[in-house]
Amino acid sequence: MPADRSGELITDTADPGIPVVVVLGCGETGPVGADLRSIPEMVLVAIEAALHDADMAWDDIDATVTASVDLVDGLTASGVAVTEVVGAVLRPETRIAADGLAAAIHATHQLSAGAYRTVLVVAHGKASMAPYWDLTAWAVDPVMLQPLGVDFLTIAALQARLLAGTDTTVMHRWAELVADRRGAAGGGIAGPVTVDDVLGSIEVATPIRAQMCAPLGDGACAVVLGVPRSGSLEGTVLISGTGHDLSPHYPGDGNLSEWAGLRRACSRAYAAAGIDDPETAFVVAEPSCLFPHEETLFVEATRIGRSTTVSPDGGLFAGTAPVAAGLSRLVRAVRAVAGRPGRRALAHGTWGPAGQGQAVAVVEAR
Amino acid sequence: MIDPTDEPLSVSLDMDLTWRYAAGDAMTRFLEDVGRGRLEASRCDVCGRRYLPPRPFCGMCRVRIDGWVAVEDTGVLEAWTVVHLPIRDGRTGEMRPSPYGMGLIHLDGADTSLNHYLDTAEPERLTIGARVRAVWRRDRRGAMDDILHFEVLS
Amino acid sequence: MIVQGSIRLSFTYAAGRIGSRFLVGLRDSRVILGAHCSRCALVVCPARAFCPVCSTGMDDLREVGPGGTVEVWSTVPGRGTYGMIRLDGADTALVHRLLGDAGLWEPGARVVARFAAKRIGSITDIEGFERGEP
Amino acid sequence: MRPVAVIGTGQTKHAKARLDVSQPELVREAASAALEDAGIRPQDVDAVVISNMELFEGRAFPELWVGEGAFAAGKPCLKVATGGTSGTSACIAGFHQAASGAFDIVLVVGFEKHSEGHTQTGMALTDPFWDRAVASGAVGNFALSISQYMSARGVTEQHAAMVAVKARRNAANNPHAHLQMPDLTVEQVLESRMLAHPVRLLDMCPQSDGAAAIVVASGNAARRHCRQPAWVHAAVTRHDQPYLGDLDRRLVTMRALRDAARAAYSEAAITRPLADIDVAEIYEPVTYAELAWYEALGFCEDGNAGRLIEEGVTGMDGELPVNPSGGVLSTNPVGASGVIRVAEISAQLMGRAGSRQVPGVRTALATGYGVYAWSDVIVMRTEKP
Repeated sequence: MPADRSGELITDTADPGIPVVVVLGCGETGPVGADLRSIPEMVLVAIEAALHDADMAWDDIDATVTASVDLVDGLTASGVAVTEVVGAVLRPETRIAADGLAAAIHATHQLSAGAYRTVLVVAHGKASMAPYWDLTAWAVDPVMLQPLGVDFLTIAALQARLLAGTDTTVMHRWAELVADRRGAAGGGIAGPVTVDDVLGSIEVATPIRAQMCAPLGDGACAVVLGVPRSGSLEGTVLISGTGHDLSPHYPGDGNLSEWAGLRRACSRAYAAAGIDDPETAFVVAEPSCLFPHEETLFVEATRIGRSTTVSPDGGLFAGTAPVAAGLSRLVRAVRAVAGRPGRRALAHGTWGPAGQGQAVAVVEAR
Repeated sequence: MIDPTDEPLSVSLDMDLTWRYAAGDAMTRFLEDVGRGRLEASRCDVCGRRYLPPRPFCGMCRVRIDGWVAVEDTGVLEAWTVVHLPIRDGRTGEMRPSPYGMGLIHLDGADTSLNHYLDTAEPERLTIGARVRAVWRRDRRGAMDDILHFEVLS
Repeated sequence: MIVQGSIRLSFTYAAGRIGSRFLVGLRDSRVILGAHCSRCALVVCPARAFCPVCSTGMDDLREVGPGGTVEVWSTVPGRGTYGMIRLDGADTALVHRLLGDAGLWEPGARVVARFAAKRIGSITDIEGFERGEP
Repeated sequence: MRPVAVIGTGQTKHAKARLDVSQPELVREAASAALEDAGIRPQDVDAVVISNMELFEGRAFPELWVGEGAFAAGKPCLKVATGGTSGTSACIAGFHQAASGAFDIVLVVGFEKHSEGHTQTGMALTDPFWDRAVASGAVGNFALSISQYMSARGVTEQHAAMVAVKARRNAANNPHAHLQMPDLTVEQVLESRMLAHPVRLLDMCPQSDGAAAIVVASGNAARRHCRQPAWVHAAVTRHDQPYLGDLDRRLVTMRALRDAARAAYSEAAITRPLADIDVAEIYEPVTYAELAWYEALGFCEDGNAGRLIEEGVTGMDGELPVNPSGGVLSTNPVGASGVIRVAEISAQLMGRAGSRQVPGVRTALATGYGVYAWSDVIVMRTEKP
């Protein structure tokens, strides 16, 4: 829908003076195993899809927030590669070096602040460029952890092991979860698997097996957010609450048994969205889980209930691109509630080892 | 409490990472042409700007670009310097010999300019506005350094 | 067209005021230090500058270990086994290598640090932890 | 944008190598100083924004390790990076977050520890199809643009040397500054080693280890915590086309900075920049850039920048003192440099700039500049907007 540029801002009844933020359009590429387009070419396709979805033109965009990570792109100041294709020449652009959902949250702050009326949020990642887990070694404490050879995968495995405890059936349940998720996606970018395939795949870090990991690929994602003026919110999807959080870094501090950061992020988002009972609040949740054990952590931290469908189209287990992951979850969450007034969905993004960085957004159809 | 030490320690770590960069349609076409000793710029149909490096999108008009236009390997020197600071070559990882000349060259037929090396055999001839020409490598492989450097025309 | 590009460079990270004291302890005295937060009454290991709970600066370092208890482990093929080890006297776990009998570690196993003969002031001055009591 | 203000600032001692502290400890020094200056406690901070050019230190997601130094554990924390404008971008992100209604107090911390890595990393990972084959690094790129600028505007090496002298002498009044050279002369600058014609060693900024922080507060919180907040009147970002050969991003043109300044002046009702602005902290990685910014920021007509420095207009006793701190030319921890600009003008507005205080500052300007054509322009005042 075109952004109406005249009239009064529609403000949130809970907090007068703060305009509501709506999702105006979404676009995605992939994810695919390897996208042979350049990063700017790939990003451009996602943006054009988002503008088309929003029925908006480039001139309707006031500002851009991009998410990219230099070491993932193998490029210094990686934002520079996309500045031109995100339409930021002689315009405001902010670059967040974290998951794309965090970029979207920053965009909602810009909009609530009254700085802009429409913001384009863009995230991209290409796991085909370099071995992703090797890169993550350069994101852990270089004094106490990195010399030992520790990366995000190692820490995720310790976390999985901790959660498994003495439960002898857990591996089977995790394998079932992965098979189900990939089945829901028609196999996704890595194809369908059976429980036996998962359990028979090679161990990459006990207890995590190769086929348990969400398959990493290439993709870009774009979302147009805005503050609507005048008229009715009917038919729109609002971002009614957001939260993000950074936990302490060192994995031995007792922070591996839960996603406490996500719990804090959710309490901020739920408060803003006026959600008292998360157990019944959402029709769909779209977590950014790379491993099956993370879904357990996600469900506990978000306190979602059985009435919430988790990852109806397979989630990241269908395939995912680094950095773009969380923004693509926002897209799925929006699509899950669009045209279903009163329904809410929860989008989630994470970065860092064992979920150290967390972001969450509540979307709500009107 | 254990005695504090004033000895500051540090930890050295070696980075050895490799990426595979997809050039994409526009840059691939351009570099393949360079390998054949030809230069082409992307041309925006709306504003007419002829862009080097080539790109998929005109940031001024915010439209896709798919036009191409031939560019000469001669042009005008817009800016020049002689760099005395040794620098690591981004592709080989080796230090590059210095001093060396660098220029911004407005190629005939383009609307942006090309940053490239300059022949510094006769440094007094490096002046803004000088006519220059590309000196091509014989063993070209489709990369920007298929042009060795630019030399000032007499 | 795909172009390959590499980076081969060395980086040197300062261990800092507290990290240096921890590393000097390993190197010179084969001692493992934790940091005590007076507000939280917590000893965290490895010693570091800020309390992970209350963010207060810490400079009260205390010897912990060298014995400890394995909380959890993971084997990475080709790289070895990593564990979280709660050292005696510490309230948090140290992430380090477990040596020997891969895949047989049970939570609660008692281990003790094995120090390298040649120590340079690095977390790897501890080669890892092996079964046993100090 | 709803009103926001800076209510406290903090900086480390900047130096060639801060071997005594780890990255988190360095960040903590600046963060603690800022909280103390603002008179608030760590638990009063609602969110944190971090600025750093992580590849210089060979890191990814640097906030994961250093976040605790910035009091970010258990709080919303994001990392912003846009080259030279990283710091000003992070400040603007902090302004937006504090104005959003979501947070009352946002701590912005920028840092760099050049001694731990390489600016060469930056070079090694430039555009793989173009610049890696034909690059000359930051100094070479500046030199190219400068040769054109000198030719077009009649600026001389002497003019540039005067900027170098002004910066390093000003820095002698700044206890945080990296290079303090109270006795530097124009002759010494002109005799310093040639790096890339016409840029000499003393024309260039140093590479520093350091951190800087500001405490940003929403309008109500600012009033509550601070008697004289530094209020934000305009915060404008403009980016430009990406390649060195793209014509309009050179010193001669600098259209992104010009456009940002135009928009910021319009928002802040500044019509005669030289008269309306009382102090400026501008991001000048090289002496010649300061001269070009005078023109782009409208301190003088194009072609008159040399006269401005000759006549001392931008000196400490001039009509518009530029960079009382000594600027980027004296201190350059890249991820912090933009935060330093905003911290310095905030301190000037709050009357807390010590021996580098300019008397009677009511309107102040800060800019950020990134080689890849990023420009930020920020206007702040003692008066609430």
